[in-house]
This record gives sequence, structure tokens and C-alpha cells, in this order.
Amino acid sequence: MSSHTNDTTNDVSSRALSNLDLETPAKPYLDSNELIINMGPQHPATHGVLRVILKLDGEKVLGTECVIGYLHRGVEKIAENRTYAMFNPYIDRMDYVAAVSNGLGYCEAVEKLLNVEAPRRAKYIRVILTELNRIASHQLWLGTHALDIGAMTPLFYTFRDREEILKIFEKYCGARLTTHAFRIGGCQYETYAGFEKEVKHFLTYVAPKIDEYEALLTTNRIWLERTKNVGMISAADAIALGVTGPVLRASGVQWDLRKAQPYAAYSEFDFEIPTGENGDTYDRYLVRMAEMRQSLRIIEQAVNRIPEGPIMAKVPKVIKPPVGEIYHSIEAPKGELGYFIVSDGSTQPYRVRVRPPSFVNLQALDRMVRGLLVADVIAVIGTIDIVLGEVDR
Amino acid sequence: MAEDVKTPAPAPPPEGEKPTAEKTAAAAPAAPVKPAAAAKPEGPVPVPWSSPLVEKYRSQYGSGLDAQTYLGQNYFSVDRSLIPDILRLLRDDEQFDYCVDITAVHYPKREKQFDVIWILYSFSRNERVRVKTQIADGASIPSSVLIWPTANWLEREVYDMFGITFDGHPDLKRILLPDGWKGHPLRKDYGILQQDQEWVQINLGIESGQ
Amino acid sequence: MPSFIMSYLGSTVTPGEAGNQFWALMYVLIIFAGVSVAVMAMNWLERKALAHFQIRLGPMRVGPHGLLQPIADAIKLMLKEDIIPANADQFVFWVAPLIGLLAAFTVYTVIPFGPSQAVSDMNIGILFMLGVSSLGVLGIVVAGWASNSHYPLIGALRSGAQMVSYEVAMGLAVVSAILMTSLKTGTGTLSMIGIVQSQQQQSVWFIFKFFPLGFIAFGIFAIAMIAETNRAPFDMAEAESELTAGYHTEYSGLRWSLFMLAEYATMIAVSSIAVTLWLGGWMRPFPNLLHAPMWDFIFSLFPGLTFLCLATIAFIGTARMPAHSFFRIQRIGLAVFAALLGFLALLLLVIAVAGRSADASLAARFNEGIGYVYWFVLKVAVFMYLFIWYRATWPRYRFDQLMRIGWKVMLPISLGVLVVTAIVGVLVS
Amino acid sequence: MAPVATPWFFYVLAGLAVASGVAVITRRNAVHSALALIVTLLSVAGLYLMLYAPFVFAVQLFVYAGGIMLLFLFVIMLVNIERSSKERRFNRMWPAGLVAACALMALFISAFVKGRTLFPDRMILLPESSNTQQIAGLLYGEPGRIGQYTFAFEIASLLLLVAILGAVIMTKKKI
Repeated sequence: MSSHTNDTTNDVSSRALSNLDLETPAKPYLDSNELIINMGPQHPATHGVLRVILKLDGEKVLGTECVIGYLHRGVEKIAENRTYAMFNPYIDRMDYVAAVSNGLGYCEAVEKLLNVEAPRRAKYIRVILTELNRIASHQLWLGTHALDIGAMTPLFYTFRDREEILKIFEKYCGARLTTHAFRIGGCQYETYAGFEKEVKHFLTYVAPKIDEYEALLTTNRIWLERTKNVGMISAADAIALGVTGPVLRASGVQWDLRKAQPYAAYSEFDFEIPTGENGDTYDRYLVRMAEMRQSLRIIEQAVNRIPEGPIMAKVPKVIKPPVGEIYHSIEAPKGELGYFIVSDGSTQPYRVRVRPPSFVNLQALDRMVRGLLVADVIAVIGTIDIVLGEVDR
Repeated sequence: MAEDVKTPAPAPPPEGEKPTAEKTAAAAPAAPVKPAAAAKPEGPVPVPWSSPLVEKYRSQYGSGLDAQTYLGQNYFSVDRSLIPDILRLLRDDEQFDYCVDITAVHYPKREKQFDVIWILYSFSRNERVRVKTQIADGASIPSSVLIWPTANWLEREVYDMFGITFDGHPDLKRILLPDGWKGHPLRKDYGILQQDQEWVQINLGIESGQ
Repeated sequence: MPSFIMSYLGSTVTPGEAGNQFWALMYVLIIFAGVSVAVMAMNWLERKALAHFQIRLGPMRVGPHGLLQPIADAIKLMLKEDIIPANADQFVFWVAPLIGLLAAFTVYTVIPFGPSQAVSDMNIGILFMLGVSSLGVLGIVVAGWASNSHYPLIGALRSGAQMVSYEVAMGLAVVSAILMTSLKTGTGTLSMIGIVQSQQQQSVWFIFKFFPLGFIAFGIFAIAMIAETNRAPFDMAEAESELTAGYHTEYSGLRWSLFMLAEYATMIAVSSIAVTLWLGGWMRPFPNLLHAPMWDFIFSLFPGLTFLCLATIAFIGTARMPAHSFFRIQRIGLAVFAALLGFLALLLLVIAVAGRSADASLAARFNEGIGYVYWFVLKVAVFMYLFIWYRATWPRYRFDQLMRIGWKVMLPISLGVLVVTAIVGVLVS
Repeated sequence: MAPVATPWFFYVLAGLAVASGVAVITRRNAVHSALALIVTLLSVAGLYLMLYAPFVFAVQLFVYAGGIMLLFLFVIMLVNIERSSKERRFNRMWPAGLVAACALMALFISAFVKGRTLFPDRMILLPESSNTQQIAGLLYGEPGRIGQYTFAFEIASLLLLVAILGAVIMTKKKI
């Protein structure tokens, strides 16, 4: 490209590009210069403040480098200066579209450290809310992903239906997005009157809506062309790169923490783990659509069998776990969300390490987009389903 | 070094880091049930972890390695010198093919200030294991990027947050903080309000980011 | 003065052909104003229709149901700061939107709204249209280059390559329609008016001629024209999620609005080509079957009835407005608008009744002309709606897929249709 | 059709063509040169229209100004403008070029002055509406008669096809 067009960008990004092991062709055939493009941090399709430096040959991607950290708030540092209970709301601000899942993971980790167990009713409430949140997260993903690929309309459909979930959250705990729904030892709030009825109504409401999304996209030729065989990642690569969640399952690995190492009350429900075959963008789309349906199944069972009883275990007012360390992880909508908590016996955690699925999954971007086109980078960023609040923490 | 790890100490011996932690002796084998608060039936105690895997490794490495179970979670405490080998063995022979996380913990009062922790998972065994080692400030540790590619960003984050360098990492640089930043925020001596004022003033053109 | 006006109204050729410079100028002005208004209306319609596709309301605040929104937008864009990037090529940056706009508006000189309702009837009208509209891409390419930035440059390259590629298939589809014009008379024509007239002579819209052939050619044109105007699902050049805004990323204010104006004007222009070539141009439906004077009268009522319909809708909207003082001004505004529409409807109906007889009176000529323009505009409006519908429904193609479709699917099909049309044409005549 | 081609139109178009032609070779910025070249081509197209050759006008518009210049721009846009604008614009051969241009001009003038007899007094004015048919007749022949230039025309198109194929093979690393 004309250097008059790209000199400035070159200078800015040359350092950041240092690790791009780009195989430049031995002898350039015709004089084709590479173009270095800065996608983000202000870009409509990077889902926040992600900056991707692309090295292009024409429109073909030779290599990428993600520059992250624009949203870094030092969540782990904050944790060391808050009590266990005080840190709970901060957790919601990481993956803010799946705040309930985040809270579930943290509360269970601390409960494990305290060696207490939440009552069964609390576990059921947790499962219902978490699965609702999974649907909400997938709906948001679907809308934005479709928007990235150029289909505007699904975004509004999914947001319309996500609204119903947020209404349930709002009625349950007063907040829609950063819910802070659970407490260490169980749940703070009993379900409101009519909770079961509303959840059941939601189930019958949303099932046809999921069919509606699928009607718009699943057999749409343009959608197929844009997603099939795009951003492929093999199961071996996915495992080596630590990719989890729907991205891993779309590559054919039938692994879901809800089944593999059940937490909360998941061992009591009957559901399937949808998997894909090719590990391409389309399979990831199908897996997430199927997961939404499986979540509906889980919610239906949970809401029908929800037991009576207390919702809070006996937890001391001042939470002081014994000295020790624990790693606990759950299946968040985006993958394995782990908490590694080190306690020194005081009221504040000595160290909290969050294992964010988005952060690790994002690392696979480079592997997935090499050799594809610029437009595919957008599709792949969308399909990994990252939330920058969680990547940067 | 072997002695340190051999003692079945629960992971963090943060002597006097916080006032409340004063009582926690470094070599307290019994779980610190001191505060009356935690009304638990039994205090969880790290117990030795015995399994064929542990036996095998113990016979192979002897005193450099120690295996424990705490709250049902298994971990190895290994000597720094064994690090690349044992990780590679765990992946190649024991199918711990998924590196969940790499992180570190800072104990400023200790001689070897850092715990570096690998959390591993095996899909075929459906089993998790943690590998821990202790290193001193300024010391480096072999990178495991060649064992698990996912270690790339995880090690960069550890470097960014703790200043631990990984030998053989292809591109060890800061990941979350900007490149020119001074200090490693997750060290205990880094205050929660502390900032690299110079960086903020130069790059953001404001007096302070607070 | 009436005689001066009549001098042309009585004529059956375009002002350009008649050498009537006064009326040619009038036509140019009318078309320029009309297209500008149409673009504004299209802007409003797109936002409203798209919003309703997407279970939203769209603009509701500026005027009743956002009817004044385009005007507010226009004022805003004119008042906005006009930024030229420091590293841009000032002159080229300045001239680029004008190139696009000039090309988009020049095409209208040959668009036939009726047998004499055009600025001029060039005997190479369709070639002129394709040629001039191919100049429009220069504006886009040059704009992308002059911005001196990556995304605009990529957008410009994409749109340049895309427009050149689809022009080929588009041209071949057009040629197959032109071949059809030669069937009855022996000699074909490139004149836009001639093309419609030959459809009249053959008593068939070319979309139905040699049934699948005309339809396929029309389909190819209909697809190519979307690509040609850079609209979804072929809006690679300004692919929002990839290139932020493509070639006009660096543009703002008035210059940016000129690009938009050019884009929408081009959309209307290419739709006009499609209507002229395949959908019988200004002809009303079934002029050959339903040709009794009674039918003429019934069809001449359509414009008035359409406006009556619109007026009714507006009145219903007025009645359904919430009875709150907050809405009083909006309610009055909508009522006035409805009354205006109703007045127009009345006027049109009066003209239709008065011009019933087929003599050469002023009313009859007027009535005829209104009928032509009405049917032409109605057909074009259907295309405009399709443009919106596509945008609401489909994801965006990727650039290589777009090129593949252009060269490997559309081009062979259009070549094949051309050859088969020629063979069938020879066999038939 | 009443003639609208007044001398004024001719002078304006011709002047524009010459002026922008000069701009083409004097602009340092290649894109500016290309834009000037487009103006030249458009002016010449206008001259064609004045000669009652609308078909040639449309082809000039379509092929040269629309297609070829777009490809020119494509190439030029990717050239390093800053470097090329610092280069010397004329190489040492410019006196020869000037001499050649002057000779050509002299030839034109002499042909215009001396060779008046060579040309018919007045061009036969074809009706504008049949211009396209005339060209088609020359190229493809009237009904029942093979055209004068059919063969040459087809050969030319074959050559172009070969050129296209060659370009594809040259640029494409693997087909």
C-alpha cells in the first residue's frame, strides 16, 4: 500500500507486532506490500475496547496480535483489599452479560473454602437463574454476532427476548445486569411470589422465539457462506490453547463442567451436551443455539422440582475461611470460569485469581483467522464470544 | 529448598502479612481452626495425597516433590529445578492435556517470595491437579509455552502482574498494563491506589488517574 | 403565457428533442427537486420500515411519526463542522463527493417518466445511463484514496472492484433486453423511450418475454444493481462492522450527506433502468387487455385513490394520537399533512374526471402525464422498498464470495441468457 | 434535431481538453494527473457528441472514463506517492519528445492547410438516430452482407481475450 497512507500506523504498531511470526513469501511475487491495520480499540465490531493489529496481504490476514487491557480495573487487586462478602459485587462487573454465572462461581468457591454447602433450595434457585443468564448471554452473543456479519434484525429480536429474562432478574434481586444475586452460603432473597409461574411462562414464550432466530439464520445461504469453514479450530488445537465452552464443544469435544464435575445441583438434571463437528463458526452457532434449548430443559426441570426449605446455609457473619487454597470452576456461558482463592485465615482473601474464559479463548483468535479475510476476523471475534470486561478484568 | 516444601504446610505461609495472619505458623500441619468464627464440623486439613501417580513421581524425584490433598483437591509442591520436566511428564504421560491456568501468589516475607501455580486438567481422567513451586524475587522460571500454547498469555499476565520472568517465552511483555508501566500491581508491596504517575502524566496528559 | 406552456404540453416529444430549452430547464429543475425530495422521503421510509422490521418505532419525535426527521437531519448535516483530515489530499477530498453526486444526477436526463416526460430522449440513452453511472465509482474510489486512511482505502478498493465486476453482468443483462427490442421492428433501439415503446408494441413487459429468459435477465440485473449501489447484502464498501464506514469514514457534515444523496439517487436511477427495461416503464398494467376507455378511466383514478389512501392513513394516525396536550402540535401537524394529502387526492381525482375524454385538452394531457409518472414512480417505489427489505433480512456477503458470485455465477448466466435470447429471437422472427 | 453545437461549445471543450492534458503531464501527484486525464477524456467525449457520434461518446464514457481510468486509479493509488512526487518528472529524452510533438503538430497543420482537397467539403450528416446502426453496419454488416470489418473486429476481441488470460496467468500464483 502507499506508504503515504500507512507510515504513521506502522510506527505505532511495529513494536506490538514483534511476535508475529509471519512467514513472508521468500520472493515476493509482483511487488505486494503488506498492510498493517489497527482494528480497534474504537471499532464497531470488536465488542468493546479490543485492539487487534492485523497484518494483511490485500485482504488476507497474515497474522494478528491482540492488544488488550484497555478495561483493566485490577479486580484481583481489589479482591485482596475487600472482605469475601464485599468482593462479591465486583465479580459481576467482569462478565457483565453473565453476572449471575460469575457470582455462582465465586460463591461456590468461597463456600468450598469454608467447607459449607448451600441448601438444596438455594442450589435450585441458583441453577434457574444461572441458566436464565446463560440464555441471556447467548442471546446477546447471537444478536451482536449476527450484526457483525451484517444481519441487523436478529439483534433486536434477541434483545426483545432477553428483556424478559432481565425482568425476572430485576424482580428477583432488583438489578438487571450486575445482579449480585447470590451470597456466600446460599441466596439472600427468597423467590418472589409468582416466580415459578413467570419462569414457566418465559419457557413457553422463548422456545418459539429461538426457532424464530434459527429461521432467520440457520439455513440462510449468506449466513452459511459467511460462517461455514470460517475460523476452524481442531479439537487438539482447542485443547492445547485451553479453549473452553461452546468453542471447544463445537470442535467435537463433549466436555461441559456441568456434567464433568457437577456443581450446584446440576447432577440432578437431565440434559445433553451439544457438540459440533468441524469447529467452525457455523458449528459454534449451532452449539450455542442448542445450548439455549438445553438450558430451557434444565430450567423446566428445576422449576418443577424446586424443593422447599431454607435458602441460606449457616455461615458466620464475618467470613474467615481457614488457611488454605481452593480452585473452583463452573461452566460459564463462555467457558470454564475458575476462581483460585488463597486464604490466610483473615477476613480478606490473600489472593483471588480469576480464570476468565474470554481471556483464554481470545488467545485462539490468531490461530483461527490466519489465512482468512478481514471480514472473517469480525466473524471470528464475534463467534469466540468475548466480553472485554472479563478479558481485561 | 526441599525442606520448605516437604513440610506439609498449607499453601500460604504469609507470616504476618496481615495482622490476622500472624498466628499462622509456616509449618502448621493442623488446619488453622483458631478463629471461633468458622463453625465447621471439622477443620479441613491438607492430607498427603497417595495415588499411583504420586508414587511413581516420588520414586523418580524423591525429595524434590511433595503431593497433598486439600478439600479434595490435589496438588504437587515441586522444586523449582524440576519444573519443566514434571509439567512435560504430566502432559505427555498422564494426559494432563489442558492447562487451565497459570498464576502466582506473592509472599513478601518469605525468602522465596513467589508461589507459581499451574492448574492442570485431564480430559481423559476428568481430574484436576495443581503444581506449585516457589521462586525468589528476580529469579526466572522456564516457560511452558512449548508444552501448552495457552501458557503464552497466562505467563504474560503473571509477568505483568508479578514481574516473574519466564525463560524461553516467545514474547514476554506486558499484556494488561501498558508497555512502559513501572511496577507489578499484584505484588503485595504495590498499594491499591498506587499508579505509575509518570506514565499517566506523559501518556494521558492528566495529573493523576485517581 | 398559457400558450407558451401549452406549446410544449401539446407536444409528444421530449423537450430535448423538441429543442425547447425553457422546458428542458424546467424539467431539469423539477427532476432535481423531485429526486432530492424522493431521497429525503426514502430516508424517512427506510428508517421507519427498517425500524418496523426490527420491532422498533424508528423516528417518532421530529414531527408526527418522525415525518420531519429528514429535514432535521439535513439541517443538522449542513450545520455540522466540516472536517478535512490534516493528512488528506485537500483538493481531491473536496471534489470526490461532487463527482459521485454529478454522476448520480446526470443520469436523470434520460430517464423517461413518460413518452414525453423526460429531459431528453438520447438515442443511446441506456448506454449513456450505464456510462455515466460508471463514473460514480470514481467519486468513491477517489474519496477513499484522498482520506489517507486505511479503512477508507480498503472500502474504496472493494467498491471499485465490486462495481467494475458487476457492471459486466449488468451490461450483459441489459444487452439481452435490448435484443428483445429488435424483435418486431427488426431494428432495436438503445433509447430509453424506445425500449418502453417497443414493449408497448410487443404488448409484453420484457420480464415476461420468452418467459424464463427475460425473467432471468431481470433477476441478474436486480442483483447486480444492488451490488452496483453498494447496498446490503453487498455493502462491502461501507461494511459498518468491518470498515467502520468504508470510503466515507473520514467525511462529515455536508460532504457526507452528499455521498448519501448520491447513493440514494443512484438507487433510484438504477431502479428506473430496471423498470424501463423490464417492467414496462410508464405503462399501466394490462394496457393491451384492458384497453377500453372505461378501463383507462378506472386506471386514471389510481393516483387520486392512492393519495386518498395515504390521507386516510394519516387521518387515522391523527385520531389515534394520545389525547394529551403534549401531542397537540403533532396532532395538528399530522392533521394538516392529512388534509394536504386529501387535497392532492381530490385534485388528482378531479383531473382524472375532467380529462376523461381522449381529446387534446389541457386536462386530458395532464391526466395522461400524471398516469405515466404515477405508474413509473410506483414501480420504482417497489424497488426502493425491496432495497430496504433486503437490508433488514440478510447478512453481508464476504468480499471474495461477492466476487465469486459476480464472475462465476452471474457472468456465465447472463452470457448464456444473452446467447439463448439471440437464438430464440432469430427463430421467432 | 436542431443543432446545439455552437462554436463556443467546441472552444470550451477543446480548451478544457488541452488544459487538462497539460495538467496530466505537469502534476506531481499521480492521482491528480489521473483526474486531469479523466477531464480530458470527458472533454473529448463531448467533442464526439458534437460530431453527432453519440455511440462513440457513450463508449468513451463507459470504457475509458469509467473502466480504464478506474483501473488506472487502482494502480496509482497503491503507488508510493511521496516517493514518486520527489522524483524528476522528465528524463533526459524530453527534447526529443518536444521535437516529436512539434513535428506532429506541423504535420497536422500542413494537412489541414494543404490537404483541404483531400477531405470532402462537408461531412455527410448522418441522422443522429442512425449513428449506432451505422457503426453496427460497418462492423457486422447489413442484413445479407458480411461487414467490412467483421473479421478484424473479431480478431481484435480475440487478442483482448488472450491479453486477459495472460494477465490472469501472470498475476495468479496458482489457478
